[in-house]
Amino acid sequence: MSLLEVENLTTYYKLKEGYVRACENVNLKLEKGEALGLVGESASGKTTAALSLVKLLPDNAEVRAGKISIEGRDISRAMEDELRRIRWKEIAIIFQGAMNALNPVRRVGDQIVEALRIHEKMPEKEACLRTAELFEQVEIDPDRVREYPHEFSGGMRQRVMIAMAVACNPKIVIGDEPTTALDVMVQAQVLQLLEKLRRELQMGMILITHDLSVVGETCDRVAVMYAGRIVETGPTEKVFENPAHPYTRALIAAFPNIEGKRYLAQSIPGNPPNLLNPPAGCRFHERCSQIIGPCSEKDPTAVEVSTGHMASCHLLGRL
Amino acid sequence: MDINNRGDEQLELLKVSNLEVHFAARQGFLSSLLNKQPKQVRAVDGLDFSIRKGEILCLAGESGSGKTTTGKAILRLVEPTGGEVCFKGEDVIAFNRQRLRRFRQEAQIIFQDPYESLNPRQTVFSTVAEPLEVNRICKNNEQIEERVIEALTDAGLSNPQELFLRYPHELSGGQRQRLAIAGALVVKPDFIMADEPVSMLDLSIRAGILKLMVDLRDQKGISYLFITHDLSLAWLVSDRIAIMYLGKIVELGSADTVIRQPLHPYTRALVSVIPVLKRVMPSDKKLLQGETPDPVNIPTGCRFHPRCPEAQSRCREEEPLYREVMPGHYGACHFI
Amino acid sequence: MPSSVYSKDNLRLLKKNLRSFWDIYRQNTMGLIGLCILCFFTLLAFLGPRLVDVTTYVVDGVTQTMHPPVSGYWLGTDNLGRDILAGVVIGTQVSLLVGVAAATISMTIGTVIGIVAGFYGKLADKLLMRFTDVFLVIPWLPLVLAMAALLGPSLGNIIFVIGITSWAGTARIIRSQTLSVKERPYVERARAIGSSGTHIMLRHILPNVFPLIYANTILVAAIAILSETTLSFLGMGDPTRISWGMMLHYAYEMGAVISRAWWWLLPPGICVVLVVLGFTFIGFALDEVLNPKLRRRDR
Amino acid sequence: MNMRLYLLSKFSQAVVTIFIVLIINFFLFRVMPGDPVRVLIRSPRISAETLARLRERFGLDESLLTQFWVYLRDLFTLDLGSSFNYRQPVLDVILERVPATLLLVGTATLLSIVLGISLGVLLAWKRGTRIDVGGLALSLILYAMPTFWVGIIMLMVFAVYWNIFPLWGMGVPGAIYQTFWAELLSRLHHLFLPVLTFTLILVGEYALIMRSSLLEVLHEDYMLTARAKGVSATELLRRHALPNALLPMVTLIAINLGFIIGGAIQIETVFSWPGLGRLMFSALTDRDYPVLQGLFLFITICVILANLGADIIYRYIDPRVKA
Amino acid sequence: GCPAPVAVEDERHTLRVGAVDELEGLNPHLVWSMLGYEVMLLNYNMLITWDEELNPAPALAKSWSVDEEGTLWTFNLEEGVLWHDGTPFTAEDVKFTFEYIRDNELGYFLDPVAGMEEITAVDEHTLTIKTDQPLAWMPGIIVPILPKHIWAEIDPEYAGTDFANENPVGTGPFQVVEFVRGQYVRLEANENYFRGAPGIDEVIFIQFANADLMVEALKKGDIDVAVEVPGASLKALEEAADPNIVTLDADSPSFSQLGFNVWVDDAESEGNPLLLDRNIRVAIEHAMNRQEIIAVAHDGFGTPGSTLIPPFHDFWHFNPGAELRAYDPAKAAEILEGAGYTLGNDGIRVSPAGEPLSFDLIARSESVESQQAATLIKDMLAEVGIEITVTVIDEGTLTDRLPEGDFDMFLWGWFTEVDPTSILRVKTTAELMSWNETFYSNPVYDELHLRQQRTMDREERQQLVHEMQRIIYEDVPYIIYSNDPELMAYRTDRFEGWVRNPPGGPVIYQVSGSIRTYEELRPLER
Ligand SMILES: Nc1ncnc2c1ncn2[C@@H]1O[C@H](COP(=O)(O)OP(=O)(O)OP(=O)(O)O)[C@@H](O)[C@H]1O
Ligand SMILES: Nc1ncnc2c1ncn2[C@@H]1O[C@H](COP(=O)(O)OP(=O)(O)OP(=O)(O)O)[C@@H](O)[C@H]1O
Ligand SMILES: [Mg+2]
Ligand SMILES: [Mg+2]
Repeated sequence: MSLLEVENLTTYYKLKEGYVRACENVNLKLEKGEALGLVGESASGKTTAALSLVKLLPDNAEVRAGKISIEGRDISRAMEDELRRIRWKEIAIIFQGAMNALNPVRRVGDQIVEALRIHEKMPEKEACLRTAELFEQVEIDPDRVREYPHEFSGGMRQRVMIAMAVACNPKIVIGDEPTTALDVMVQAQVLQLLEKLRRELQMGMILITHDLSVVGETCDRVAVMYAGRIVETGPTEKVFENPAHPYTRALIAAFPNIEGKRYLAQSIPGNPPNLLNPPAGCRFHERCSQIIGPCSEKDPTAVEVSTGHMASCHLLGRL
Repeated sequence: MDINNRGDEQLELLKVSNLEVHFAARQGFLSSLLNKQPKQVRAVDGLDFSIRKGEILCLAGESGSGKTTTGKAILRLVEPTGGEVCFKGEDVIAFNRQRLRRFRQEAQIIFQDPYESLNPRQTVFSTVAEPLEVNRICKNNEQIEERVIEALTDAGLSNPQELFLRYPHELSGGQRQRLAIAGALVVKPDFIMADEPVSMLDLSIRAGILKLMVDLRDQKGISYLFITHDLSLAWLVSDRIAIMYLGKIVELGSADTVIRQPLHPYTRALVSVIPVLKRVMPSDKKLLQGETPDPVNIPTGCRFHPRCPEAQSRCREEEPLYREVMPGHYGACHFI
Repeated sequence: MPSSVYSKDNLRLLKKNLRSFWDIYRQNTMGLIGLCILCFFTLLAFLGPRLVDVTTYVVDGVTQTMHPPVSGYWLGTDNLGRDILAGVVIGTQVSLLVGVAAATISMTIGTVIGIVAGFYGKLADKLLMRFTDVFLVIPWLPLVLAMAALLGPSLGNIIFVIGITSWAGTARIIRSQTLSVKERPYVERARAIGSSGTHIMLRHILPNVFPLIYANTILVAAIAILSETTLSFLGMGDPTRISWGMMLHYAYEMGAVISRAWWWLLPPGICVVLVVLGFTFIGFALDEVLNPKLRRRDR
Repeated sequence: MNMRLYLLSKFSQAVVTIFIVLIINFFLFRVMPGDPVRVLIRSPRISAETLARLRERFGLDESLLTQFWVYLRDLFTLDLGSSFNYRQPVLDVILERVPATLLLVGTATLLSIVLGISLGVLLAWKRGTRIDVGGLALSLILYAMPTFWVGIIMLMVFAVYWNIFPLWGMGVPGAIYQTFWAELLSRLHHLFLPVLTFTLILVGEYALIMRSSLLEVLHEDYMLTARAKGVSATELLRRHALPNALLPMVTLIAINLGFIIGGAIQIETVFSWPGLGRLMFSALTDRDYPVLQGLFLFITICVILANLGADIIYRYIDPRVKA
Repeated sequence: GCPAPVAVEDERHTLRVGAVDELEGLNPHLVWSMLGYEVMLLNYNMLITWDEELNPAPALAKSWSVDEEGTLWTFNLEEGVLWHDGTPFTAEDVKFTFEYIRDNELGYFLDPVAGMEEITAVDEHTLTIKTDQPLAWMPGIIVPILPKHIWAEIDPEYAGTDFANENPVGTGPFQVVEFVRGQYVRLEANENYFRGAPGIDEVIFIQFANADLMVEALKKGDIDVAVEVPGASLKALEEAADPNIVTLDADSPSFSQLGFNVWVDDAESEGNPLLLDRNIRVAIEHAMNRQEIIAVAHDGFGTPGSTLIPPFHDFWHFNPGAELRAYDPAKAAEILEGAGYTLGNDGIRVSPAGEPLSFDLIARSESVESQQAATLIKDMLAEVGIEITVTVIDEGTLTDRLPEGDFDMFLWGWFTEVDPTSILRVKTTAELMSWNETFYSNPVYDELHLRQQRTMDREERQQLVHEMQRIIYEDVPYIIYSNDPELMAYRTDRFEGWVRNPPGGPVIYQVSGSIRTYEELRPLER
């Protein structure tokens, strides 16, 4: 029984022009203590997938299908009340851009205390102590609990978010681009902190990013998303060393690797498809250099390339 | 494509010496009355470097280290408070209005965010044609059109006429950045300052833009000041890299040497955290504590000493000299 | 190859812009309602005098005075036996004229001050904004009343006074938008290619604050119409022109309230409410359509 | 910038604004038509000497600049001149009317703020529903109605047709009440219609602003964080959304004071409420310039001070503002 | 519906008077509104008052006599009169009052005392006044008598400008005890009033912002009498025929006129010089339908006017009879045609020099009636080819513009005093730039004016006064289009004893200061 299992998750956004197929047939699996990286270009549906897990979607979103279970318990039909209990206690989320993710007019400490009081039913005093403890854990001076978000730098704010996320010892932490917009150095610091906490607390973690290297350095397994679909999943090393999907291959090739040769790769021609009106068949086929007959007609099915390494490409079926 | 060190040693296009840009810290009228000495943001605090003809010099460093300010000061988009900028042997700071106008055609600029750097209410055509119109470069409309088409084609946009009447929001990210480049190319500049030109673009599109820039250098001999905080990118495209910390260059050298054999402890730390596509032992990362301090209160002595893992007492008191450590490789640290 | 982007394609561009604007605007119910209301009143202003016999708005000494609505006098008569329906129709022109003209004046002043202050900054900004602040805090109605009394009651003066006193809000909004547009890289780029300040203001800043100006002008027009009504009611209106405000003024002065002459009080008032509502709806809709991301934050 | 400096700078800004208002105030009324002395005396049968003497007495023979200087000097001793109409110090005339206006404006403002905010919150919370659409339409209609017109309609309906509220005034003139309760009842009875009208006029705008302010806040990322934390809906509103959404209201309410004064003029006129608004109106028709000038200044300074207050409160309640 | 909770009625009998004026203050030198004057009349007394025939009647002066030359007047004053503060009233007070006003040029009351050469308090209750010449209007010195012991302390300059006189001490039947600015003024009966304590306990004048509210208050019984009732409301009241309400269309010595700018000084006058041609003025009068103006603009209240002194003062009024320039547009056109003003293409006549007959007509923003009249006149004159542009300005501005000659025509009116002198003086050359707003100047008229003032014989004086009116009518600086009544209404269910003085006149706000109603009102026994 996996910690988290997602099957066929499909979420659309309703617009006047039609439906944005932001996330289709997404299958994910997360084991206890494992880190899963979800990579993809912008607008590939990463955030949508993550928010669908805890039903924090915008008003115009519709979850069309999908089964989500935590430790075997199906939560896809949970009501708002139950979801509220699940949120944070079982699945916590660290959002992109902590500046906006923290309430600007409330003290940072209070915002953590709030979570503790809701879920752990802790009395005020105890919650405060625990907050100070958490601050120490994320390497911030505990005296700063009474400050406001604007008094913190970007990296510090992200640490506060992390402290808040782990406050209730959740089983799963979802990090939605937690390090984007941070300096490399600070990014490295934050990632290291996350890594440390994950080990200490044995949490499952889903790390959403468009930066391949972040996944490479911190995740056990990776899922690559393209235009609302997962095109390839597998253990990080396997996928990076031996990418099976042409998109993944191109992506990895485009990554500047200082350990390799100074070489400017070819970029992928064209643009990601419009999700309001995605192409039939494989969503990548318009930009793919190796198309064959069925690519533009049929959706490819996932094929196991090696153990735990799956990819959805018609070419693979051929092999 | 392999990229080798480029640039004619003899032909120094741009030379910057001891450049300083200090801003008066934002202050109310009253507090400026009360505090005799207004606080200063020392955004750029004494830079020396030069760019050769046909060279890409990369300015790298953390956020707030003064990269953008340096670039703008060179183009006189902010007024330097000290130092010299020589362009083709002429003192840019001393340019009068007319000469400055001409200079503005010789030196161009490309920004980070292709969404923000294009006027959303200007069509593709008028975006590119604007520099020509402003400077009255062309005699007639036909000539303008010719030049516009040429620039758009050079920037890798095929079928430029079809794009003429589009607005930026009707273009994709890559197209947009190409449009911005076309807007710079149209006046046939010798020098382009590119401020993080690809950091907002997806990985899959980035390479194309970078390649375009390099190609233009090769074909037209355009020199670049390439600003980025991404060292792997810097390494990839540039001939030489300068690493900035708090308004000063701490190290400057050819791209390969700076990345492969960094001298300065700061550079070493930066290089150690460059992302690679594999798991790295945490111990291999030389993580620095904290973030770049505020340029209002620059530490005494070596400005890096509070975060330096190798700091000694000397660093606290004495500011290290910026000197040529090895041929073509400059650094500012007491211990290199 | 198009012979010139400068000539025939401009028309194409305009058409395209209008079409895409209309495509979005069409989706906005509120905006459509507003547009319908305004169209109705504009038509009424121009065609009304042909459809309704406005010559019945005279004192003939024969028509029954203060008569409730009857056939022929669909909205009844006032204390002098004038047909109220005819009055309402005639009043439409004046009210719309005041709204549009005053809003134009106000917009022009506000835009110029806002852009100049925002663009040049420093001392110019400080001075202009202090000045604007003064106009913003001076209680508006007393100022307008005083100025109207000073200039004397004529339609031109009323338009002038309303226009000259209602620009402060516009100036502030335009200024803050200018400040933000000014910092955009494309303005920096314009500077980098050697554009002059005037060029930047006209080519880059103005087009980008224009959506705000549109929406704001429309909202100011609504306020101007309300203001004219209020001024007229308070006796500062132009007694030689019939506007809805003047009708209400006479109604109030001539005891319509006590005489329960609801037919005299309601129609002009409802017209004012409708027109103001129409303008406001359009203003809000434009704001939504043209400035989708615009966040209105005070200070 | 620290608080004291902030206060000082805001205060100095307010002083500069007041000074500009003083200049406008002085010169606007100097160019008003009419010879003040003639208005003062109202009898044309007056010898040239007497006229000259009066001119001298009021300093009207001096240069404008000197007059301005004298005007400033007098202001410092709270001397706003003397009413042409009432032959009383202007300040006394004004202060006499303040309580009436304060009662009316205060009650209505308080009521409308409370109601407007509640309505705005309700609409934002129910956004997109029928309640929202209806409430929005209602608010916009209230916003679009001329103040005086609402007053007139109220009068016609409640005081004429139904005859359940008095037509005018703040009380029965010259009445001597036997008990406190009788007086209170009579006062409330008179207060009801004007306050109702005023509240209606103001509530629409407050509701609109509150609604959009709250909607904006509801879309902020930190609201998502709070929801992700499992905060319940009511807590979300109370502890996260409202504190942020109320911030712009503080400034708005202060800025709106100028508008409220305009409303007061109309409402006091329609309901014969003996306050500042009616004083201003009658001063205008009687061309009682000293009173007009004084009122103008008085009201403007009140508005400026209210804005200053709002700035300070804003600074106090919004931790982000760093001036 | 449920009635408004009225203040609990105590035992006092309070007369509530509704007014639309705002009471400007209590200083007699500074009052100018009707209400202010009325309050002053109740608080103070004059030497004389007027009886039903508008002849002088005793007030503070019991009797009076004059010497042969008509320049030395002797007044015998009432004895035992006390000021409100209990101090006895003496001749010294009268002497002081007259001298105080005369020497300090104080406001309205200057005219009657200006010609007094010597004032002597012969004893406590006898006063003689020596005038520089015989004055026909004597003894009508309508000046409130002030207590010396209070006013002597007051700097005259202050008295004439700022003095609020908050606690006015007089000898009148009532004394102001409470004054709430803009709302009401309350006067309490003077128990020691020398003509006997009034029958009511107090009078409250309530100020309404709007005449309709006042009428409504009268209907509801919140007030007992309403003055300056608008015509339409009075009509409505008449129709409602409430048995407890009496409406009065009372005679009043006022009229409305159209004034022309006839200033001959071309350099100074900013009026249209065409109006200097009497033909045009005459034609305009012929073109004006007075009946219709009264019917429409004045709601039918009033009678067509003609000469300067209204028929109210029938002794002094001059009736032009057959000479009256009646409504006759054909004749108007004929006159214009005859004077060379031919019709242009646009229907507007032009002078031989080519100037169009196009004039401004100023109406007053305070008076809707004047605006309506102006609109009517505009239409009427258009019929005969004269174009009128109506402008509306406030009375204050108009007051300023008139002495500057900056107008063509305007509409305004006069309220005439009992004695004809003051209204006649209005058209004298001496009043140019002052009351004489039309810049009419005629030496013959001026001479007549001096003569009539000195003519002590009433019949002889009447001839002179008639001749003056004839001259004015002949020269047409004014077109007096209506004689206006005073419209008021009062309730009869609380008080009785309403006196109309003169018989066709009003019950309060009586001509030149009779306060008989207040003195004689008695509460009705219920
Ligand atoms: N509320 C919404 N209404 C309509 N479309 C939406 C909405 N939110 C997101 N989308 C669309 O859904 C698609 C997926 O968006 P999503 O935010 O999940 O992408 P992402 O992978 O997280 O991108 P990024 O890396 O930029 O954060 C995009 O095309 C986006 O435009
Ligand atoms: N106009 C200005 N006034 C005052 N301070 C400024 C101004 N412009 C820049 N600074 C300050 O100067 C410092 C350097 O800014 P600069 O933009 O050059 O940094 P950067 O290296 O480009 O950073 P980033 O990577 O974030 O773009 C910063 O601390 C910034 O706050
Ligand atoms: Mg995302
Ligand atoms: Mg930068």
